[in-house]
Amino acid sequence: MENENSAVKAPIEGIEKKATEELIEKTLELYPEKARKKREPHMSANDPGVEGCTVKSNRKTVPGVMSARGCAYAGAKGVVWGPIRDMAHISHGPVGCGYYSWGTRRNLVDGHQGVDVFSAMQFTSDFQEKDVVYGGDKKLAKICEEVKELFPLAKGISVLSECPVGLIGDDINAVAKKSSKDLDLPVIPCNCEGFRGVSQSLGHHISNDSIRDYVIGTREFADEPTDYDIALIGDYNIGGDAWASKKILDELGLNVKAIWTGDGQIEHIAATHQVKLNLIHCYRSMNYMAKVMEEKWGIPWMEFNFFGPTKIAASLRAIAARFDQKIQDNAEKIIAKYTPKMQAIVDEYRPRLEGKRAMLFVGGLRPRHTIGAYEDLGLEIVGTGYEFAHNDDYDRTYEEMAKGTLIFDDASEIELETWAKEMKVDLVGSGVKEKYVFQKAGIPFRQMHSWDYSGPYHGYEGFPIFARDIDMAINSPTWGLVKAPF
Amino acid sequence: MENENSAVKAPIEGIEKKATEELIEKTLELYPEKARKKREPHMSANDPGVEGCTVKSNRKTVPGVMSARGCAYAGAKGVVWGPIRDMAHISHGPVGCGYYSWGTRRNLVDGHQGVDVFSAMQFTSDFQEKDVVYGGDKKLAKICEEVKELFPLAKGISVLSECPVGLIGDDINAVAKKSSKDLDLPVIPCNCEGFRGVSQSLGHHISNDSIRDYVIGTREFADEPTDYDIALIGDYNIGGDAWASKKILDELGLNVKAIWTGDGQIEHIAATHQVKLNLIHCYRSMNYMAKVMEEKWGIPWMEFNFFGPTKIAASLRAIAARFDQKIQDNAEKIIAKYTPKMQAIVDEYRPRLEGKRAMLFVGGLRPRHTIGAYEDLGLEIVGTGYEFAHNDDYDRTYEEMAKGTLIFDDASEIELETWAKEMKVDLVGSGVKEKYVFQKAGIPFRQMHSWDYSGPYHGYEGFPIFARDIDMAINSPTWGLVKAPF
Amino acid sequence: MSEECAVKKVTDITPEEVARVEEWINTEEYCEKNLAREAVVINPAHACQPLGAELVAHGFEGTLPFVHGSQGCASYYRSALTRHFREPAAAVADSMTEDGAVFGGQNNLHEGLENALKLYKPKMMAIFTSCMPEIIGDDLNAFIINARNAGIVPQDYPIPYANTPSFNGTHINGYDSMLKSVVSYLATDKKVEGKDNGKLNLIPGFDANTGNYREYKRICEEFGIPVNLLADISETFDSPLDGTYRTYPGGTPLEDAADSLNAHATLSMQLHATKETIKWFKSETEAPVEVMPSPIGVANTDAFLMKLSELFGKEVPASLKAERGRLVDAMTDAHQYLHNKKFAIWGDPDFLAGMISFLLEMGAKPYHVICSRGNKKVAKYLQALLDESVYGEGCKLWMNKDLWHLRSLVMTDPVDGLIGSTHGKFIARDANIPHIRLGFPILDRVNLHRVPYIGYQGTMNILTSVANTMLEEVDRTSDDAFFEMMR
Amino acid sequence: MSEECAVKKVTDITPEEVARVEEWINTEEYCEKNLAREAVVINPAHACQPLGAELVAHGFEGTLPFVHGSQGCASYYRSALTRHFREPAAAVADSMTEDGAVFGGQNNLHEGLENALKLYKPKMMAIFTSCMPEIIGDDLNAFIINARNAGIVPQDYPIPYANTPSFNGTHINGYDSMLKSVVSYLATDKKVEGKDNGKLNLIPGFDANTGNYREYKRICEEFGIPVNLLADISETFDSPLDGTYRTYPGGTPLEDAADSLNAHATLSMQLHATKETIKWFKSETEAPVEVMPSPIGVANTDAFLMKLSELFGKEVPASLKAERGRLVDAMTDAHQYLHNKKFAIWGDPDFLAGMISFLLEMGAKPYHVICSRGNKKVAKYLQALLDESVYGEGCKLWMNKDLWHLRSLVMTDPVDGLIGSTHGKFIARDANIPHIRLGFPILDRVNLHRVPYIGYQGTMNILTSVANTMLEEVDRTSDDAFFEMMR
Repeated sequence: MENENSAVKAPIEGIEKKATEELIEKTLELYPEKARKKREPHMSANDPGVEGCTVKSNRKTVPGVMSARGCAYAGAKGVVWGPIRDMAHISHGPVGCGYYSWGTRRNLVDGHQGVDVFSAMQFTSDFQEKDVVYGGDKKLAKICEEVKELFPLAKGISVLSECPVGLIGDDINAVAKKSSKDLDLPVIPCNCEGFRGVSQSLGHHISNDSIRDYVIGTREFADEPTDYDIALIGDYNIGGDAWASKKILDELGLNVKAIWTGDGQIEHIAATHQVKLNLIHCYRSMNYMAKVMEEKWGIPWMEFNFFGPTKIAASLRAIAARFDQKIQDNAEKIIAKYTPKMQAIVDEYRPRLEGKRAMLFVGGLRPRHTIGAYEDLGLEIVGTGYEFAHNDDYDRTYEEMAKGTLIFDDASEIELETWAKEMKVDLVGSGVKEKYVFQKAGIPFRQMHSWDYSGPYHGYEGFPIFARDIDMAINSPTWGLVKAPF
Repeated sequence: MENENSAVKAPIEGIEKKATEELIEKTLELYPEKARKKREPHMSANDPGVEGCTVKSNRKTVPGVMSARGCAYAGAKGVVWGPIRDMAHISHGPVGCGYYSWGTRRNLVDGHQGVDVFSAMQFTSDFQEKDVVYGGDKKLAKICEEVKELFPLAKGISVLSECPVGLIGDDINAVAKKSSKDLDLPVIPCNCEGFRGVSQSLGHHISNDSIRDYVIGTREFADEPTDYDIALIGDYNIGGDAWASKKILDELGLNVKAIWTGDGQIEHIAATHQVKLNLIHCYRSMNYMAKVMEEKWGIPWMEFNFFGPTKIAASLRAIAARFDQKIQDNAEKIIAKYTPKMQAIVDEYRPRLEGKRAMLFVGGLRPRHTIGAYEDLGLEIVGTGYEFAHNDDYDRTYEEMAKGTLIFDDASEIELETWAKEMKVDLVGSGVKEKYVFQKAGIPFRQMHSWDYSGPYHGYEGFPIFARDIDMAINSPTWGLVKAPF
Repeated sequence: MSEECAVKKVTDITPEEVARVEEWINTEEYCEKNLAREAVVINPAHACQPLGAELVAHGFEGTLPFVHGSQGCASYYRSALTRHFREPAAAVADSMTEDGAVFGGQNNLHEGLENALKLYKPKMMAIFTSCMPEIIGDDLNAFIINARNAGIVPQDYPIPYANTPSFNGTHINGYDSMLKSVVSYLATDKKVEGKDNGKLNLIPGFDANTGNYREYKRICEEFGIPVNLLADISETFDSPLDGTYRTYPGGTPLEDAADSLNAHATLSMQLHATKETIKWFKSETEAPVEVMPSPIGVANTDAFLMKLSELFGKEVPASLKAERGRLVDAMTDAHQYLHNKKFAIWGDPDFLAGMISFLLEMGAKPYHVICSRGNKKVAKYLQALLDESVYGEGCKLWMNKDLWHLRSLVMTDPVDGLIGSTHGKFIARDANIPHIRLGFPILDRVNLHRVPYIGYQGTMNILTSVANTMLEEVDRTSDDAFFEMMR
Repeated sequence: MSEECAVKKVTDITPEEVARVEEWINTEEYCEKNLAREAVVINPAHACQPLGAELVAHGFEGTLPFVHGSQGCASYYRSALTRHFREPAAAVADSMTEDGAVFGGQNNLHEGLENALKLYKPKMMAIFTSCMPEIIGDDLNAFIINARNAGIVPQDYPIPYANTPSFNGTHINGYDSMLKSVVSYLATDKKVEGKDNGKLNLIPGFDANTGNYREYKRICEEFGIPVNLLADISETFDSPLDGTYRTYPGGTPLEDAADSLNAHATLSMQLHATKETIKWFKSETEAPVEVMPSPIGVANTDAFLMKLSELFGKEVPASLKAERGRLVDAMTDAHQYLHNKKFAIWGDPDFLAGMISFLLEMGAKPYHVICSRGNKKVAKYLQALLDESVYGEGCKLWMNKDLWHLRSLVMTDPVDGLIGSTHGKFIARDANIPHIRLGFPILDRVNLHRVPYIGYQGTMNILTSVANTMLEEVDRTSDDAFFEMMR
């Protein structure tokens, strides 16, 4: 665990800025002129600290490419609302959006599905032609009634509108307001039609705004406030991540009063304005609300990183620094307790992984936050990129990457293929749509949205699992079978 | 439920003595001269009450035919000893005999395998060449020691000798005697080598003799004797039969002190000389010991039949007649209670089964004892035969069968095929070796040794299962698929 | 809202409340309430049209499925297919956004066509729509003509398209529309009067089992009938891993598709997923065009083989007769394990019809039949199948119901097994009923999409998994006393 | 005994004693004691020689297996085969009894031959022995010559025979002896100097999976190599149900077997079940005679195909290359479900070798390998396979151990899955470990003997069942919170 928060990244052998720039050139040649111009600003050879050498982001996807991106609805349903366990999330519109996003994000929850939690279920208004022609508002009101009757323990309903809703002029906000009153139940409208914005990112923002407008401040915690009350923001509990993170924060002596939104409870979220500090893991999807809470309630927020022992230790110290000596002592105790355990993991896997090259293309925080964990295992990240990032994400990324590495935005599949091949990577970490493309090419792959059905990867609990998975992917004996001897 | 114990059986339409005799002639023509002569006395067109019209039995099987018969070891291991749950039964000799008989008889037991019961396990001395050359006695002594050590709750050991043991001159009786003493544990030798006798029947007899010589009288029941103490003899608990039988006997007010040998306990068997009446279901395999107990301890015995409501009712009355008014009243109460339930079963299935013809070829008591159950369902038994019966079995069979039906002994597969085809039977009930022969010919079949992995068939609990199974076999829609439409 | 409400305290749901509702949702009372709902659909067993359209597009040689609409839609379809097949699903979208609502999607479509052509070099692009262009009324036909005239794509470059509104029908309708579009695009002007190319056009219908496609081909091969499978996804979604990624690893050769109006005959294996396509074929060719029930079970497979025999004047080959005999043998051997066992099944109408037929042949009961979307005609068709057999007695057909209905149904009127997609797994767990995964999607097991379930061999596979699941259940639920070596 | 003992009371075992022993038999202490036993064998994974001999006999056209010995033995072998295959096993015995011990079995044999010939009209009778004649030293050769001379059977009627003492080796030795006897009987004087019939003699070895036989034939067909399968039980034990019972539904044509010394090459697929047969072939023909590892797993199948390629000068066909690619694809997709998972496996040495190879290819651990019977050479061979891979580290080979040993082993040093015959089911239950049924015998599930496990396709089948069993276990053992739609 060398590079402990080193300001300047050590160079990676064989990675040169010039070569990477040439690779970019070569890649851009794949495109027709117009598209080339559009794509050109979205990829760059990294040169931390050098101004201008940056990557454009949050722009429209070039039509006709294989983009990994989703839509605003995906950001709202899959990321922000879906993980809130005690609400019925209505995919309002045709059946498909809810169907495809049903059970596919791995935001785990604790409870009994259909009783007190509902996030493994798919509620849809299943629009038919007549709903489009005559409007779906009445149906929506009826849906809310039915949900209230069939799921009496539901703590609320979110209405996530799909494309047709916004296009035909339905007013879900009015319906939500009325239903909310009639049913004495929070019914929260979220105008997250898929055509809005350029990616799922706008869905996060719209959802944050819905929380701001309809949720935050509507509850207070039953217990007396303490100085150690915090909220864990931007942890969606993929494969149990939030539980792993919470364990450490508990051990640190902090009270995690709400999680946004992994295994989330809407009333706890509604009372978050009472906490003393917001800890943000996924900055991208939740920075909006953190800022709102800072502005309106004066709650400070900070980012942290619970991937891999190096980053965990640094984050623990940084978090603890916001509190008193007791918490700071706890941080050191925790680090001292887990360091040998994590070292044992490193000792086991690093010899099998040292010098392996990985390329990442994911969403949210992962293209930068996971780097330390890979590096703890001896891997080198030669390229990283985001599906739906903004400038502030890239600003946080350059310094995490070595000079000359590739940084990119909203990559298309053909770009990723080219880079993985040319940069001779040993592992690609990206999404399910990309997985089998690389595996067919004989390149080990891990799904890094869903942790490839494994996890958690967060915290001390997650690192051994992460290490095992990376080793397993890269060193699976099946790779030795790819080439037939005949 | 018409023919309640009718003395003379109603004729079966289309079954004529003459035609059956012609069929027998035709069948015998399949054989070479010498074999024909051997087989001829083993089959007959039934004519109840007419002397001389009988079937020879308990003779050597004709060499070169496909016989269904097993050997003395099979009778000893599979029938008598195997079901005794709390002993380790050593298949003494080469590995095969124990291997093939392992778990294949369905004599269920209650308890924890390997702890207090052992009948689903296969203990073998796995003779090797050297054991044959130098003898296996020392190995046997060692085996007994090992069993005692590894299975401290075993109540005894049976040593079931396989062919080589008797041929090489080992003295298992001496070993057993010594081991028994050394280990303070009953070690019971059973010289049931497969070459002895003509079928499994001698294995029953030899095993009965072993019980006589080594077991009976060596224990007494812990409770005070009562007038209602009985033993259930010749019920091997196939598919839970003995438990179903015991339920009725309990309800009748009798104390079943021992079961021979289904779910059997060796110490209870050892104390059976204290009961007041022995009730025998399988006369063939256990009559020897019933007679011994009658002679030596004056215990009366009687046969009974718990297959199908007609026979159960008749048997209940006959058993009750051996006891006081209370038991007799109980018998009538039981019959009154179950008659409507059984009638409902008959009403359900009889319309689907009326007039269907069945042919049976099984062992023990079943070729005659099950007839009533089939008849309760409206089936007609056009032929029945035994694998390993004696004269006294046939004497008990003629009157159960209609005139002109076929009665046979130790049938070969080719005979059964001929008869099933010529007599146009709708069901054959026989063993696993026969099952698929008939099914290939498009003839429904039930395994009537193992109840085809179903059961129990005994008692009031068994009849609904039996009825369902017979209906299912005969009326399975798969029979409608046998002939391709092209 | 935040202004209106007094600030209440956070309340936790008590364990008692949870226990009460947990019990309640398993009651008859709840079942009734649940069946009475009219508006909300919960855990549906159907997807939307474009998914079926994309499946078709993947089934043609060198063809790039092209979603006219939001890129999010395309990502969803691709993910859904990729998760089921564990294979790449190469498709693009023209990434319409808000301004599309104002200006229409022509610019996106044109730019998308230009880029996709250069980047992925498809031989054909098959366009289908997601919601937005359907609502705003984009004129695809005009857009494509304009693209050709503008030189964005060559004049003769094949671009079939289909309107596949998600708010109308299900994935099987999208399948139908896209298939009709592709075939009519390629074949219409390739018809030669009087020509008979001797081939069979075989249309599997919406079928996400690559093994089924291979099985159709094998059966035709046994007959010696040259087959033109429309659309053939068997290589697309089951391609070798040999170190080289191929964007288009398989599909029906475009030339063969183009020749399909000259075929000797056309057979569709799904009545409800190919209506428009079949109507089109019937209007365009004098050669026989017929629809068969999906060949699941013996009788349905018999009918299929006899139809092949009749159409091509060929005897059913001995190899298939032997297969049939082996299947009947296996069914007979296993009938006692399925006899009168009750099953709940869900999925598309044609899948259900096949499964009903098979279960009834085994003497089992298709006890709850959940048809997620279907009209009265579908209902009548399925009900007639149930009515044909004594084992159909008491079985219930549930039209336009979903898996949350099914949960109530099996809780109050239980079955011995569930047969259907992965989406039933929560019901299986809650009801403690074994779940045989069959159909689409399968998201939590491997390779099952490779195991055919059509034809005699496929029916054997269903039998194996259903019967052994029942046997496993016997073992699992037996007391020690009844835990036995043999079954 | 009854005289010696004082009459004691019946005592019942107390629940406390049962609980104590129940716990004790799962301990390390017990495991040690258990492993130390020298004499008693408990729940062995091997049968006796005649079973293998009968399997061979069933594999030849019109051949009646003929047991010289007690009829009880024959009934046992027939039942064992019938239970596994759920098919008839037509065989006879000459029903020796006590007097055989005194006079020898010639009379029985002669009468048996006469009757069997008339009744069952076999084209060949293959005689093998059970214990009695082996102990008393019957001279089969002389008996058969006498039978011919006495006109009981025609002089040229084929009667190969094998001595198959049950107290020596296991079923695989009986297989070897009988196969050598049949082939040498039929082929010896049919050898034509310099003739090459262009065929491959392929010997599966003791293999009770009819699907494997069909798979061998299919693979050779793909290559275009005419194959002479010795001995082919695939039809015998998987024949159609069409309303007609046939005593001899299949088997290697006698003519083909007779021509086998003129073959282009001979391959055995089981090293340990065909030693004598291979030795004989090597002594009788100059054509290549080789033994391959059973083609379970990719590398073993590669080796098999390369050997075919080498021997017949033919390229590996594209269809098999594609199959290989699809298998590697499936293995890659599933590797994470098997990675480092521990398995216990039992069975014959060649089956174990194949399974070890496959598991190691998946990154799984063949953790307890129970080889019921085998010498030091076998042990060395299997150990070497384990030593080849990093995943073999810590895995243990248990030579000449039985399933009661295995029970102790998995109780004290557990595994994630059991792979083997039905006989392991009590261990699976006691240890609460999932059990994948593979091998012989399978007595409690249907059709599994029809599902091949050799070649690429067979390996795919193993993978499917092993991986999905692991996934099922994840679902079964997950808390609600971790019970997920996708896996």
